[in-house]
Amino acid sequence: MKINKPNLSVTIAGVKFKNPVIAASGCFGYGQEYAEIFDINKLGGFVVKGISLKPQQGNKTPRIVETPSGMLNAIGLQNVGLEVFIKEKLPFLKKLDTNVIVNIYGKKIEEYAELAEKISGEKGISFLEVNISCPNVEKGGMAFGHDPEVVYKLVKEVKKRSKIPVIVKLSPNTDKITEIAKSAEDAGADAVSLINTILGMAIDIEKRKPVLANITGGLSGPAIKPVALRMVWQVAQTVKIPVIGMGGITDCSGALEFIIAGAAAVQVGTANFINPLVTLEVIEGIGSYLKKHKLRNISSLTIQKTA
Amino acid sequence: MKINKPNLSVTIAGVKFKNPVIAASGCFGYGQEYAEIFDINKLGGFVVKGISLKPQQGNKTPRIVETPSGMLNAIGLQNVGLEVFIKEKLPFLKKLDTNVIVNIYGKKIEEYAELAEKISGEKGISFLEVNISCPNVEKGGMAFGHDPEVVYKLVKEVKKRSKIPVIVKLSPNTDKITEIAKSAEDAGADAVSLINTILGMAIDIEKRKPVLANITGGLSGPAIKPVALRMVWQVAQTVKIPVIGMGGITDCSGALEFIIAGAAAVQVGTANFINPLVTLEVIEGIGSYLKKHKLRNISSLTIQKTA
Amino acid sequence: MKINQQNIRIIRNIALVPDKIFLMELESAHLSREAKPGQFIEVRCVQTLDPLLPRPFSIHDAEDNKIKILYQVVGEGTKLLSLKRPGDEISVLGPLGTGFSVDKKKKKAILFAGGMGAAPLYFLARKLIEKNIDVELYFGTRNKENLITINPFKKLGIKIHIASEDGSCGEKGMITCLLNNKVGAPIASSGQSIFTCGPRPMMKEIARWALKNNLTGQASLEKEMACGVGVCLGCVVKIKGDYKRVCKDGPVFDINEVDWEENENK
Amino acid sequence: MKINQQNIRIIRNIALVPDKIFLMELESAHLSREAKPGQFIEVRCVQTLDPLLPRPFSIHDAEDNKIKILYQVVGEGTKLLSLKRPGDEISVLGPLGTGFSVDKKKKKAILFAGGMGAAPLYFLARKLIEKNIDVELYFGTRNKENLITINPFKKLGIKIHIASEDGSCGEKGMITCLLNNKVGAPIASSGQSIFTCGPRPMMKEIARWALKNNLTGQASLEKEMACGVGVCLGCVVKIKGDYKRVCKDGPVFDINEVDWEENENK
Ligand SMILES: Cc1cc2nc3c(=O)[nH]c(=O)nc-3n(C[C@H](O)[C@H](O)[C@H](O)COP(=O)(O)OP(=O)(O)OC[C@H]3O[C@@H](n4cnc5c(N)ncnc54)[C@H](O)[C@@H]3O)c2cc1C
Ligand SMILES: Cc1cc2nc3c(=O)[nH]c(=O)nc-3n(C[C@H](O)[C@H](O)[C@H](O)COP(=O)(O)OP(=O)(O)OC[C@H]3O[C@@H](n4cnc5c(N)ncnc54)[C@H](O)[C@@H]3O)c2cc1C
Ligand SMILES: Cc1cc2nc3c(=O)[nH]c(=O)nc-3n(C[C@H](O)[C@H](O)[C@H](O)COP(=O)(O)O)c2cc1C
Ligand SMILES: Cc1cc2nc3c(=O)[nH]c(=O)nc-3n(C[C@H](O)[C@H](O)[C@H](O)COP(=O)(O)O)c2cc1C
Ligand code: FES
Ligand code: FES
Repeated sequence: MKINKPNLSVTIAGVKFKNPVIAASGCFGYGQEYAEIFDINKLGGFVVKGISLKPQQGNKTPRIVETPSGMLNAIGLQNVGLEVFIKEKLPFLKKLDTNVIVNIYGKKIEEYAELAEKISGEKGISFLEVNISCPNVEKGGMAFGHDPEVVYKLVKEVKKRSKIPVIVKLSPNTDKITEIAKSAEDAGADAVSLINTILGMAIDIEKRKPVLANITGGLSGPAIKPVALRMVWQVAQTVKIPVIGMGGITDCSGALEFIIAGAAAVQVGTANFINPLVTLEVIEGIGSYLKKHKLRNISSLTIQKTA
Repeated sequence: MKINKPNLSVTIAGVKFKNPVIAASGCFGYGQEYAEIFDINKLGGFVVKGISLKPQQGNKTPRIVETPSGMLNAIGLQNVGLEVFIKEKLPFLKKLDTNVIVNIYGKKIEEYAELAEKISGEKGISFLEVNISCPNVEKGGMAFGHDPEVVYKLVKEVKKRSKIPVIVKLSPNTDKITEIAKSAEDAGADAVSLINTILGMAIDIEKRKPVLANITGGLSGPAIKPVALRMVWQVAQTVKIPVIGMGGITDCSGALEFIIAGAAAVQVGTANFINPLVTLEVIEGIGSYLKKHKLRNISSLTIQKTA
Repeated sequence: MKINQQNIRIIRNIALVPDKIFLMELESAHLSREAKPGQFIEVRCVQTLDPLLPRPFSIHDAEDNKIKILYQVVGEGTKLLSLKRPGDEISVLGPLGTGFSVDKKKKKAILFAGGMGAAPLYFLARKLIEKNIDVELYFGTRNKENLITINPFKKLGIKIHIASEDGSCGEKGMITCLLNNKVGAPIASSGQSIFTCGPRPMMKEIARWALKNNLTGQASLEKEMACGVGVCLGCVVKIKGDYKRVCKDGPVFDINEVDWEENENK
Repeated sequence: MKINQQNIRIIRNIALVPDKIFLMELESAHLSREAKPGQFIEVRCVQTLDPLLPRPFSIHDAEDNKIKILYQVVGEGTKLLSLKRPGDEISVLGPLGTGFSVDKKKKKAILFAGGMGAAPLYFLARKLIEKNIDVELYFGTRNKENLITINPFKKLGIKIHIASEDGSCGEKGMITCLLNNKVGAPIASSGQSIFTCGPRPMMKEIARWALKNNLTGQASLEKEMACGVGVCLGCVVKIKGDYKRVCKDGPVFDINEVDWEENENK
């Protein structure tokens, strides 16, 4: 079998991606900054920073701290809000030749639903990605992502109001990751993506208090890859909808681990901060790997579900 | 205030430790190997490899794999079993001038209770440490550590049969870490220790299958420190019994983070593999820190519970 | 593209103060061409994954296909950097950020450097002089150890005022004392531009003095960073009540617009 | 204490085959004094936390307050090691493990080295000769690239048989062919000891041949390691049906007691 140019494209919920490499939310702004550094149209897609109905100031600083092979962030979802997003950010996004995914979050189900309706009414957006790691004010601040029933209701509502396919982004801070994924699937999610950051903390031993103004933050980066991979594997064994894997990918081999574990596509977050060209390198690396192993396409990589 | 020699000793459940530094279970064998490298009597204590009623072969290999700033292990609790432990390992342990803590695990509550009774009947052991990360065969293989009620029953039973104080070692693979800790406290645990390893996975992209024969394994080492610290902090805010913190400590400053977060003592696991003298360096470092900051003892380090 | 990610070669890495202050010279036609005073680069100290994040350093000078950084060893990353040798390659992203803006109408510039603040200000001083602007340097330091960082300014032949906390060089006291005493006080006039880089308390004092004297000026801020390009929102400071990104909107901000109180605790 | 954790100085780190095979010489009176053939050291390739675990390397030689390791670049750790320069310090734990045991009554020793198997066997060969035991080396390699690793054996003046998979040096074929063909076949007799280190399939073949010829022998095994001292139980292999630790009970085991089938998949 001779394969000159392996086919890197994947199709998720009827939407075609040039390749399975997507830049993750919160790690790629609204695309403009990295567009100054490389041609972002080469990506399979990217997810914009989480958008809420109203603009948010975010948390006090310090907001970030480095940890061994990782980092903690407590940005607090600072964002320009729906209105400014549509007016100021969307025009740039519409002109791109890659999949733009809009990450949304709210504190109530109705907020998510309203966001879904309004954003999906705009042109130039391929997917909504629903961030369910946020505290649910109606449920006393417990994160949406911890309760399969709430997730079901939330996704049902979002799906009802959205005109475009919906990815549900799962939080790893639960021992029910497969149940949550199943709830999302049952409620009609077109895909799930995981993992969001893992709740962590760092202490400044000189000041003898937490480093982050917010006390705790979300751990991301290569440190979490083994945990992310395990969860992606578990979820891929459980649901039939496509799974988008992420958490600690810094190179092609990390991306391949997720794909082999069952991910239809991958997202790259923190690694952009270390090397803005990482996504391109991953795309190229996957191509070479397929070629070397004489594989025709991405999906032929996945190991059997029963393995 | 002049402090020449800061007091590093701590007392947990009436048992005095020379210093708050304990080598963690599974990372220090039965003490003999590291005794060939340094004077292990300098430690606050050490925890022996988990003991079960019957000897266990453990998992197939590969059992370990390195990950960014961490490692996965799936040893499968290979151990010599209770009888051989008492006959062959205990005589060495009895002669030591440091706290020996015996880590136990079973697949049923009764197994734990029997272990507790028999081991605590022997001389030379300061504590039992009950590993509740193990699959509970009576509950369909779900880990003991995921169910507050089961933990309550387990600890109650162990406490009833043990003649020495009991530490309950918590699994991080739960979203109810504080509830589990509270259950252990309510059932009479003398202390809790955390965290055990976080469930993770790695894939060999050339073979296209999981690296570990067991598919998944436990993540340990510096990568997990932020998560461990967050959980220790949460648990220290919740329970009144002493908390023994661990997860990714590789130096004095990491140990201090846990102590500041509320740990009465710390355990050091994976770091022994990188530097067998790490525990001594941590002990020394804590001494220098107290001196530099003119602090009299360990407990004065802890930040307020309400912080 | 103006911002580049490249592996570049270290030409020199000299200890100005052993184990403490280093001057590194790097080979890069791109950075040398594109860099503006006040901009910075992000440098990976290792190719492995710990320490993970790149470290930001001001561009100390840029000329002839080379750039320089002047840095102090404060932690693990800078320690690792200090061990690099000529010929080694390091991964560098830049030039980044919005640098100093120069108003050619103001014929005099006063530079206030504290500690390692000389790093970005030297490149600025050189460019100001090229534009025929008269430059004067106020330098504050804890002790005379840092004094070596102003040697290049001396070669520019500009007027230099020095204050040291321990009195080991120049006037004894904070640099801000020079603002009010006879020897050091700069003449406040609207024909002047003020530029400063240094510890936050120092810059805050200078801001207060500038405000009182109705002067405008620019301050270069520092903040812990991840991406360095404006996407992570990790490095924000309050500017006129809003969070702005030090890495993209700054690091140089209008000295009177920085909310100095808010950012006190870094 | 016999096992030491130390920072030791690199005396030399020479590429025998550029970017591939290196010989490193380290300064350590302790290791030089204590090391026995077949033992190994654990080396940290960085002082930072990634890669985290130390890497095991056989002691290739030990003499005059120095030890040598002979290593091949296969991944990140060995790559980092290959970049070290004379004067650099690295953190080393050792000597570790149970080495070869020498039966002085057996007056002839046959060494089978495959690939990098020469690493521990050279030190053994030297010690055997010191004990007036006659040494013969069988060396198998994929191509002639590795051939350089047997140069030190040549200097010992011993008899050497070579087989290469691509025929570029010695006989064409696996080293195990030499066991049966006229040119290479060692005369099986009870006066001989067998020692082997190399790829598992090769050692398995040798074990089969030894068993058939009623010979005893010792094999040095490899297995991924963490602690290197016997506490983590990560490096076990099946020996007579039980899991034994390569790092502590081995790396050298009785060739007939290793469960070669069980350990096939490393
Ligand atoms: C735009 C910008 C330009 C800079 N230019 C220079 C320069 O020209 N020369 C120079 O010596 N230093 C400069 N710095 C500071 C330099 O980036 C830090 O000293 C360096 O990142 C510390 O890395 P480390 O690993 O050695 O220390 P770490 O171990 O990471 O930290 C040691 C100490 O430094 C502090 N620190 C860490 N990162 C930063 C940071 N990004 N900003 C401020 N403090 C930090 C930490 O809070 C800690 O107290 C600049 C910082 C910024 C943001
Ligand atoms: C007791 C012992 C003695 C050894 N002596 C030598 C020697 O003298 N010279 C030499 O070149 N090599 C020796 N090795 C092998 C050497 O330890 C590995 O090649 C090295 O650890 C690889 O590290 P890396 O980071 O470069 O590769 P990695 O990126 O860690 O791995 C690259 C490849 O090497 C394999 N590998 C990793 N660690 C080990 C290991 N501990 N044992 C076997 N395979 C491994 C991996 O599975 C992978 O296929 C020895 C191994 C052991 C256990
Ligand atoms: C600075 C930062 C900001 C983030 N913001 C968001 C966000 O707004 N919405 C979201 O769903 N995830 C957010 N994430 C999570 C990432 O999208 C990703 O799930 C996580 O970082 C794990 O992937 P990584 O290890 O590749 O970074 C953020 C992560 C970081 C590091
Ligand atoms: C190889 C290995 C074996 C372990 N075995 C046990 C065990 O038998 N019982 C137990 O309670 N914990 C065991 N642990 C968990 C450690 O005691 C510790 O909780 C964990 O590794 C986190 O700490 P660390 O990051 O300092 O290693 C083991 C860990 C490792 C790495
Ligand atoms: S460092 Fe990421 S926005 Fe400034
Ligand atoms: S490497 Fe730990 S027991 Fe052998």
